[in-house]
Amino acid sequence: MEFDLANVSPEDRKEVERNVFFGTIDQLKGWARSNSLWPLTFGLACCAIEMMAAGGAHYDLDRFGVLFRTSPRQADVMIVSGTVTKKMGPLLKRLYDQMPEPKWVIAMGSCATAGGPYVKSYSVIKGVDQIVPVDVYIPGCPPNPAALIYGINKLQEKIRYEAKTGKQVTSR
Amino acid sequence: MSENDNREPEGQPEASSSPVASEPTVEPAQVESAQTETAQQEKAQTETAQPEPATTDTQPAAAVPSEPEAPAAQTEAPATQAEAPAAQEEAAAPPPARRVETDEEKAARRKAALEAREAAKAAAAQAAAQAAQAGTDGRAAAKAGDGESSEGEEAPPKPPSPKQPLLDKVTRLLRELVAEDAVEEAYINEANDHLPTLVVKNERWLQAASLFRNHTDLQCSYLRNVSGVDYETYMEVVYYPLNMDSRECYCVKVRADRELPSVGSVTPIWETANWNEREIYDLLGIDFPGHPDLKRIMMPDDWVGHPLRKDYVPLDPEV
Amino acid sequence: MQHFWDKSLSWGTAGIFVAAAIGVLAVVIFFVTYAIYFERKFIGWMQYRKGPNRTGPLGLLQTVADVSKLLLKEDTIPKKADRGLFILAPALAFIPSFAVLAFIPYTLNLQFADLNVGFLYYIALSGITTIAIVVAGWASNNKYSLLGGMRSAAQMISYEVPLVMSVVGVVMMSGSLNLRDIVISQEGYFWHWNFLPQILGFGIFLIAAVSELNRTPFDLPEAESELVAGYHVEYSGFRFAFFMLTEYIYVYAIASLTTILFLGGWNSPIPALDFVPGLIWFFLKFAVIVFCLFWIRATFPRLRVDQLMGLAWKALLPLAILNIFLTAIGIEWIG
Amino acid sequence: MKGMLKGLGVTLKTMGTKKVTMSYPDVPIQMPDRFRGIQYFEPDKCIVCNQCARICPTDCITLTGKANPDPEKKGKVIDTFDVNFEICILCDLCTEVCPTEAIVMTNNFELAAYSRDDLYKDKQWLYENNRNIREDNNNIGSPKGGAK
Amino acid sequence: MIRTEELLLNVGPQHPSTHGVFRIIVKLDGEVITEATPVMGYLHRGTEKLAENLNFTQIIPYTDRMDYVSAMTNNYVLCHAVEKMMGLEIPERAEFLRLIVMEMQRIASHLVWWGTYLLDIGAISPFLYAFSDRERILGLFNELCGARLTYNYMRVGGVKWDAPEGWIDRVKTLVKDMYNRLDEYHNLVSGNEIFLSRIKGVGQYDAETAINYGLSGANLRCTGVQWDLRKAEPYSLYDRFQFDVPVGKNGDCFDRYQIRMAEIEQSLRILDQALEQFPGDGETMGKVPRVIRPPAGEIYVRIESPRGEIGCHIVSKGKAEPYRLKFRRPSFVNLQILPKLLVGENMTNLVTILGGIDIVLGEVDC
Repeated sequence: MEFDLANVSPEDRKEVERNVFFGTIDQLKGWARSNSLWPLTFGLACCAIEMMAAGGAHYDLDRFGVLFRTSPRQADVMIVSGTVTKKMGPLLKRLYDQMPEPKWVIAMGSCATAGGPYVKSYSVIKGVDQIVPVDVYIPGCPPNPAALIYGINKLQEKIRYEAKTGKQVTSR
Repeated sequence: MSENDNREPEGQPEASSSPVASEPTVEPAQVESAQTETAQQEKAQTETAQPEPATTDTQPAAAVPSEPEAPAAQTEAPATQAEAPAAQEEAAAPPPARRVETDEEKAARRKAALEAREAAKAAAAQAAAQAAQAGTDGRAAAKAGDGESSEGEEAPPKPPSPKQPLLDKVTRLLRELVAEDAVEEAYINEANDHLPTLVVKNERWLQAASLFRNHTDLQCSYLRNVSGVDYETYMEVVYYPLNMDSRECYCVKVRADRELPSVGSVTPIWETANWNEREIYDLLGIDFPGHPDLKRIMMPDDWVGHPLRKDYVPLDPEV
Repeated sequence: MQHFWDKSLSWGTAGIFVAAAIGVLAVVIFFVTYAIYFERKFIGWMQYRKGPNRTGPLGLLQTVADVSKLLLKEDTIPKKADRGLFILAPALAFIPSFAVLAFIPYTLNLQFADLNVGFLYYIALSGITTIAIVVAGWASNNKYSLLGGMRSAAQMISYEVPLVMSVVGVVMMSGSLNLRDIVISQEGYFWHWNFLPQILGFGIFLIAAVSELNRTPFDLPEAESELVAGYHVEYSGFRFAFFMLTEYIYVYAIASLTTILFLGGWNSPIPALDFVPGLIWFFLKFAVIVFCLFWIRATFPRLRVDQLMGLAWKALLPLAILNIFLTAIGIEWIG
Repeated sequence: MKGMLKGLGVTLKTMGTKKVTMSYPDVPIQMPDRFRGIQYFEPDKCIVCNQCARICPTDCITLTGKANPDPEKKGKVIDTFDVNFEICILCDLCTEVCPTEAIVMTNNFELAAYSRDDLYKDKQWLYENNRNIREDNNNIGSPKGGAK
Repeated sequence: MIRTEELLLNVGPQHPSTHGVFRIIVKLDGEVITEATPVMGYLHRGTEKLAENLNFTQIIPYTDRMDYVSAMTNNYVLCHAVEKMMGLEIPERAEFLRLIVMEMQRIASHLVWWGTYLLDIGAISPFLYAFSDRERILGLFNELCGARLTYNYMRVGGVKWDAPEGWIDRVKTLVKDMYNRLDEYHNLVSGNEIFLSRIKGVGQYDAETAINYGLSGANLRCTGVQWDLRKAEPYSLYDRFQFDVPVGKNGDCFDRYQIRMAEIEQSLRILDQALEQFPGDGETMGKVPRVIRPPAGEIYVRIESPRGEIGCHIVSKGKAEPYRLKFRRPSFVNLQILPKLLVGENMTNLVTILGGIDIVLGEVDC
């Protein structure tokens, strides 16, 4: 996330200078949003157990302000934790649509990322990014809670960075 | 299919992996050659396997009785039957011919161990045990080959299995109380704790099921498992009823036509069968007339095809 | 504050009232912020974990971040919802909850409005929130929220009866509905306070109060495991924040009421501690009540709907009536 | 009533006990040696035997060999070696079958990425992933090279 | 005239207390359920089809993902089936390790159930308590085989890893601590009157119904049927150890709760004995042919998983891949009784009953 001021094009620089005030507000936004990521309780398969374990006493997602909400209307981030089957796909999409903006998606585990062990199965969607846009991919089968926490931190970083610069983070 | 072939372990892993695994400093050239050989062999296999799946299926099953260590079997009918597929096998895959032998040797040793164990368990004479083993294998081979064959039933001597009386009893009951032709086959599945196994005629199955459930000598009130198997020439539904008091378990198979398979539903007899039958209907397409609510359970309602069938081709390979 | 009420309304007094109201609002919002924070902390500690500790020093800014995020969130109104009522409901829930705070006497002199019918005022206003919850459940046009709203209405109406009845004993002992007078009648140390002679009433009041607050073990209207999120299932962003705010303001109100009615308000418990100002005592007692609410939440499972109703009508109400009789007999015999 | 009070006692007691929460992002977690994070690959050891690719249940390993640049020696050396970590299920079978321990597990699990492409690990990446390598890769009981 | 309208409520697939992606459509009259139709298959991943193209070693990781709360028993049932077909001898040390991890897994699985069940009923702390203790067990598994949930630990013929240095002692300490923890659990909720009133007499059925529906595990034993495959048809080394099979008599949620809690205690008892008798030395992998190729034939083996009878039906044609692999999944069979139990119950009891059956969706849908 290196950001070199010298390389910024003049238009961008003008934009940056004009937006000093709004820039700080955006940063505040980024701070608030990144520190209060409420995921939707959306357990699909094995990864859901690790997600629960991450909420457990040893890893305690509550430390990061991550509070599981059961209603999609009050959630900010959807942690797709497990295999998404073709039967589940439309429902997942609907849940995503029910979430209010701004919203993010974490694909937890290899099933959600690309189909994982079930990549050759007839009934599994090969990657949840075919249905909803995904912000962070966490590999592992299932990723251990620490890896999930790392992924959440990575998402927080992304939110802050995007709020600060107004740019999309796509890769590293 | 090509992807799967990549790790098709049939025959070749011994060739490529055994020297590598035991001594890591093996010369790579050897490995390479083994690999190319592997590839050829695989190709040959798939070529033969594709058009005639039935023949390839009989190969391993039939290969077992043709071993030198099963003398009792050789005199019997299965041996003659086995010779043909064995020849086929050799014709189908010429390169691994040598290796097939080693494999057979291994299988033989394995089988010897198995037999020894079982013999000890049954406390029966070694020869008798072997005969029994051969008998079972013969039937398995016959079953794998074609369901109609009855030669396995008469040819070998009765195995002295501890569960044999049980099998006789249930066969007798079925023949007496249901119909003379209700039992198509009856044998003991030695490997599976001498499980009495019966093949019941499809039309008689509902009567037989209520007999299993209600007859005072059977009283199988608990249905352990229902599975469906696609044997490519026919469909089979396998039931495992259990009597919880005497702990007697049976395996009952019902065969159905492959094209329009249909087996009477036992849901009114055992509630357990309800979802199991729906699952089999969903995944294998076997119809269960008499089922209260036969619809898809696993796949979406608008799904086309029955995924667990051997000839299932997914409509949409990728989403 | 009291003498401002006696004056005629002028711009000056009106300004003072507005300023005071803003002050109360600030206090209340501060309380809610840190009630939520401490709730998460305490419950965390009771479960071998640490609770929020990364947003701001010791996680103190956690709720600030949560609230700001909720305010910045997209405001969704479901297409099938009854738009007018959907928007009205959070406001309808919040306004009475804030209004009930006006009459609470913190110390002998610190009180915003000295109402003669103080307790009845609370009951009357808090009833409006019940309507708001039903409205929210109805307007969302969601079956879960409707169930939540109906449960909530049934529950709050049922529990208001024992709540009021349990306080009758206190009112009889002090001879007034005015909250300040009730505290004054408990003048003295902890053996003078109402919770000892009115132990039955105190118990009933606590149970009914927890139920009025929709908190565990009576959190059926928003029972997560059954009704997803209950009446506010369709609410997002700041409208949801309003419901949360309402809920915690009622915690504030109920904790204050308990302190006043049964725990002697600003009085110190033993003579040796008289030097501590009354306001501190008030807030200590208040904090203990709030802590107990958290503690109960961390421990208890939830009741079932039919058991809940049974408890209200078959157990609490008869006991409350019994309490009134006992109080009457006590007053008659002992004086 | 007694049961409820007992329960309240338990929670109150717990409030005073030591908390088990780890402060993970601040203090790194030390995983046990056998932990499966992501593979480390050493090209020099690889003899291009293809066993890892064959045993992989999801076919996430692809590799190609080329002729040994040193004309003295026979055989092949590894040319490309890719692990599609998207679908790797960390079953550990590849490291188990590898006859030369060219592919070994490491304990690194912090692998979350913003894009799926980042999860496609090539030879270079896997070679540089040389921290926390599993020390005891050999499973004592299994027969040498067998049963795989 | 008052006309009540039936409310059609769709619970799930994303619902906090369906334990995954299970959906149940209920018809409500007020808050009373008049009809319930379960819909599943949202997690159907086609494991059985995939297995037909994989060899047996490769299938083991897939069994982990079926019943992901008790992966060890799933590993075992597959390995056990193949071993039985091939007539393999398992070294004693390997068998002991298997038994120890299976019993630990049973405890871990019951802890997950206990935590989530209480969460369904509205108490939040038990969930955290259970998970913090489960974390210790998972930590030990992590040391043993390098994964926390999907172990891929057992192999046909033995186990992959021998116990590391000091591991057995750490399990011993764990077992000792677990007895105390269990007491604390009972103090926390088992006596709570609210909890008892929620589960006593709820979801009741008798032994005959249970058998007719093919229930197994605690769901069957709560009706008083003494049927635990560890005792009834001993496998592994279970016939060497002393333990009881807890049974109930009323067949309600309370009995199921009691039985599962008692089973944790019995598992600890088995662990106590197994750790005591653990052989100091020995192989962890038996003599296994290079390629695992069971002889042609078929087999059905069953063991007692934490959820009930898990069975594995293999049809082999003598190849390295199974011709047909079918698992009898206890959750799937146990769940069948749900629609029957729900009719006439209060909406709130839906979660009590569903939770009491103890299902894992990965296993239901396979």
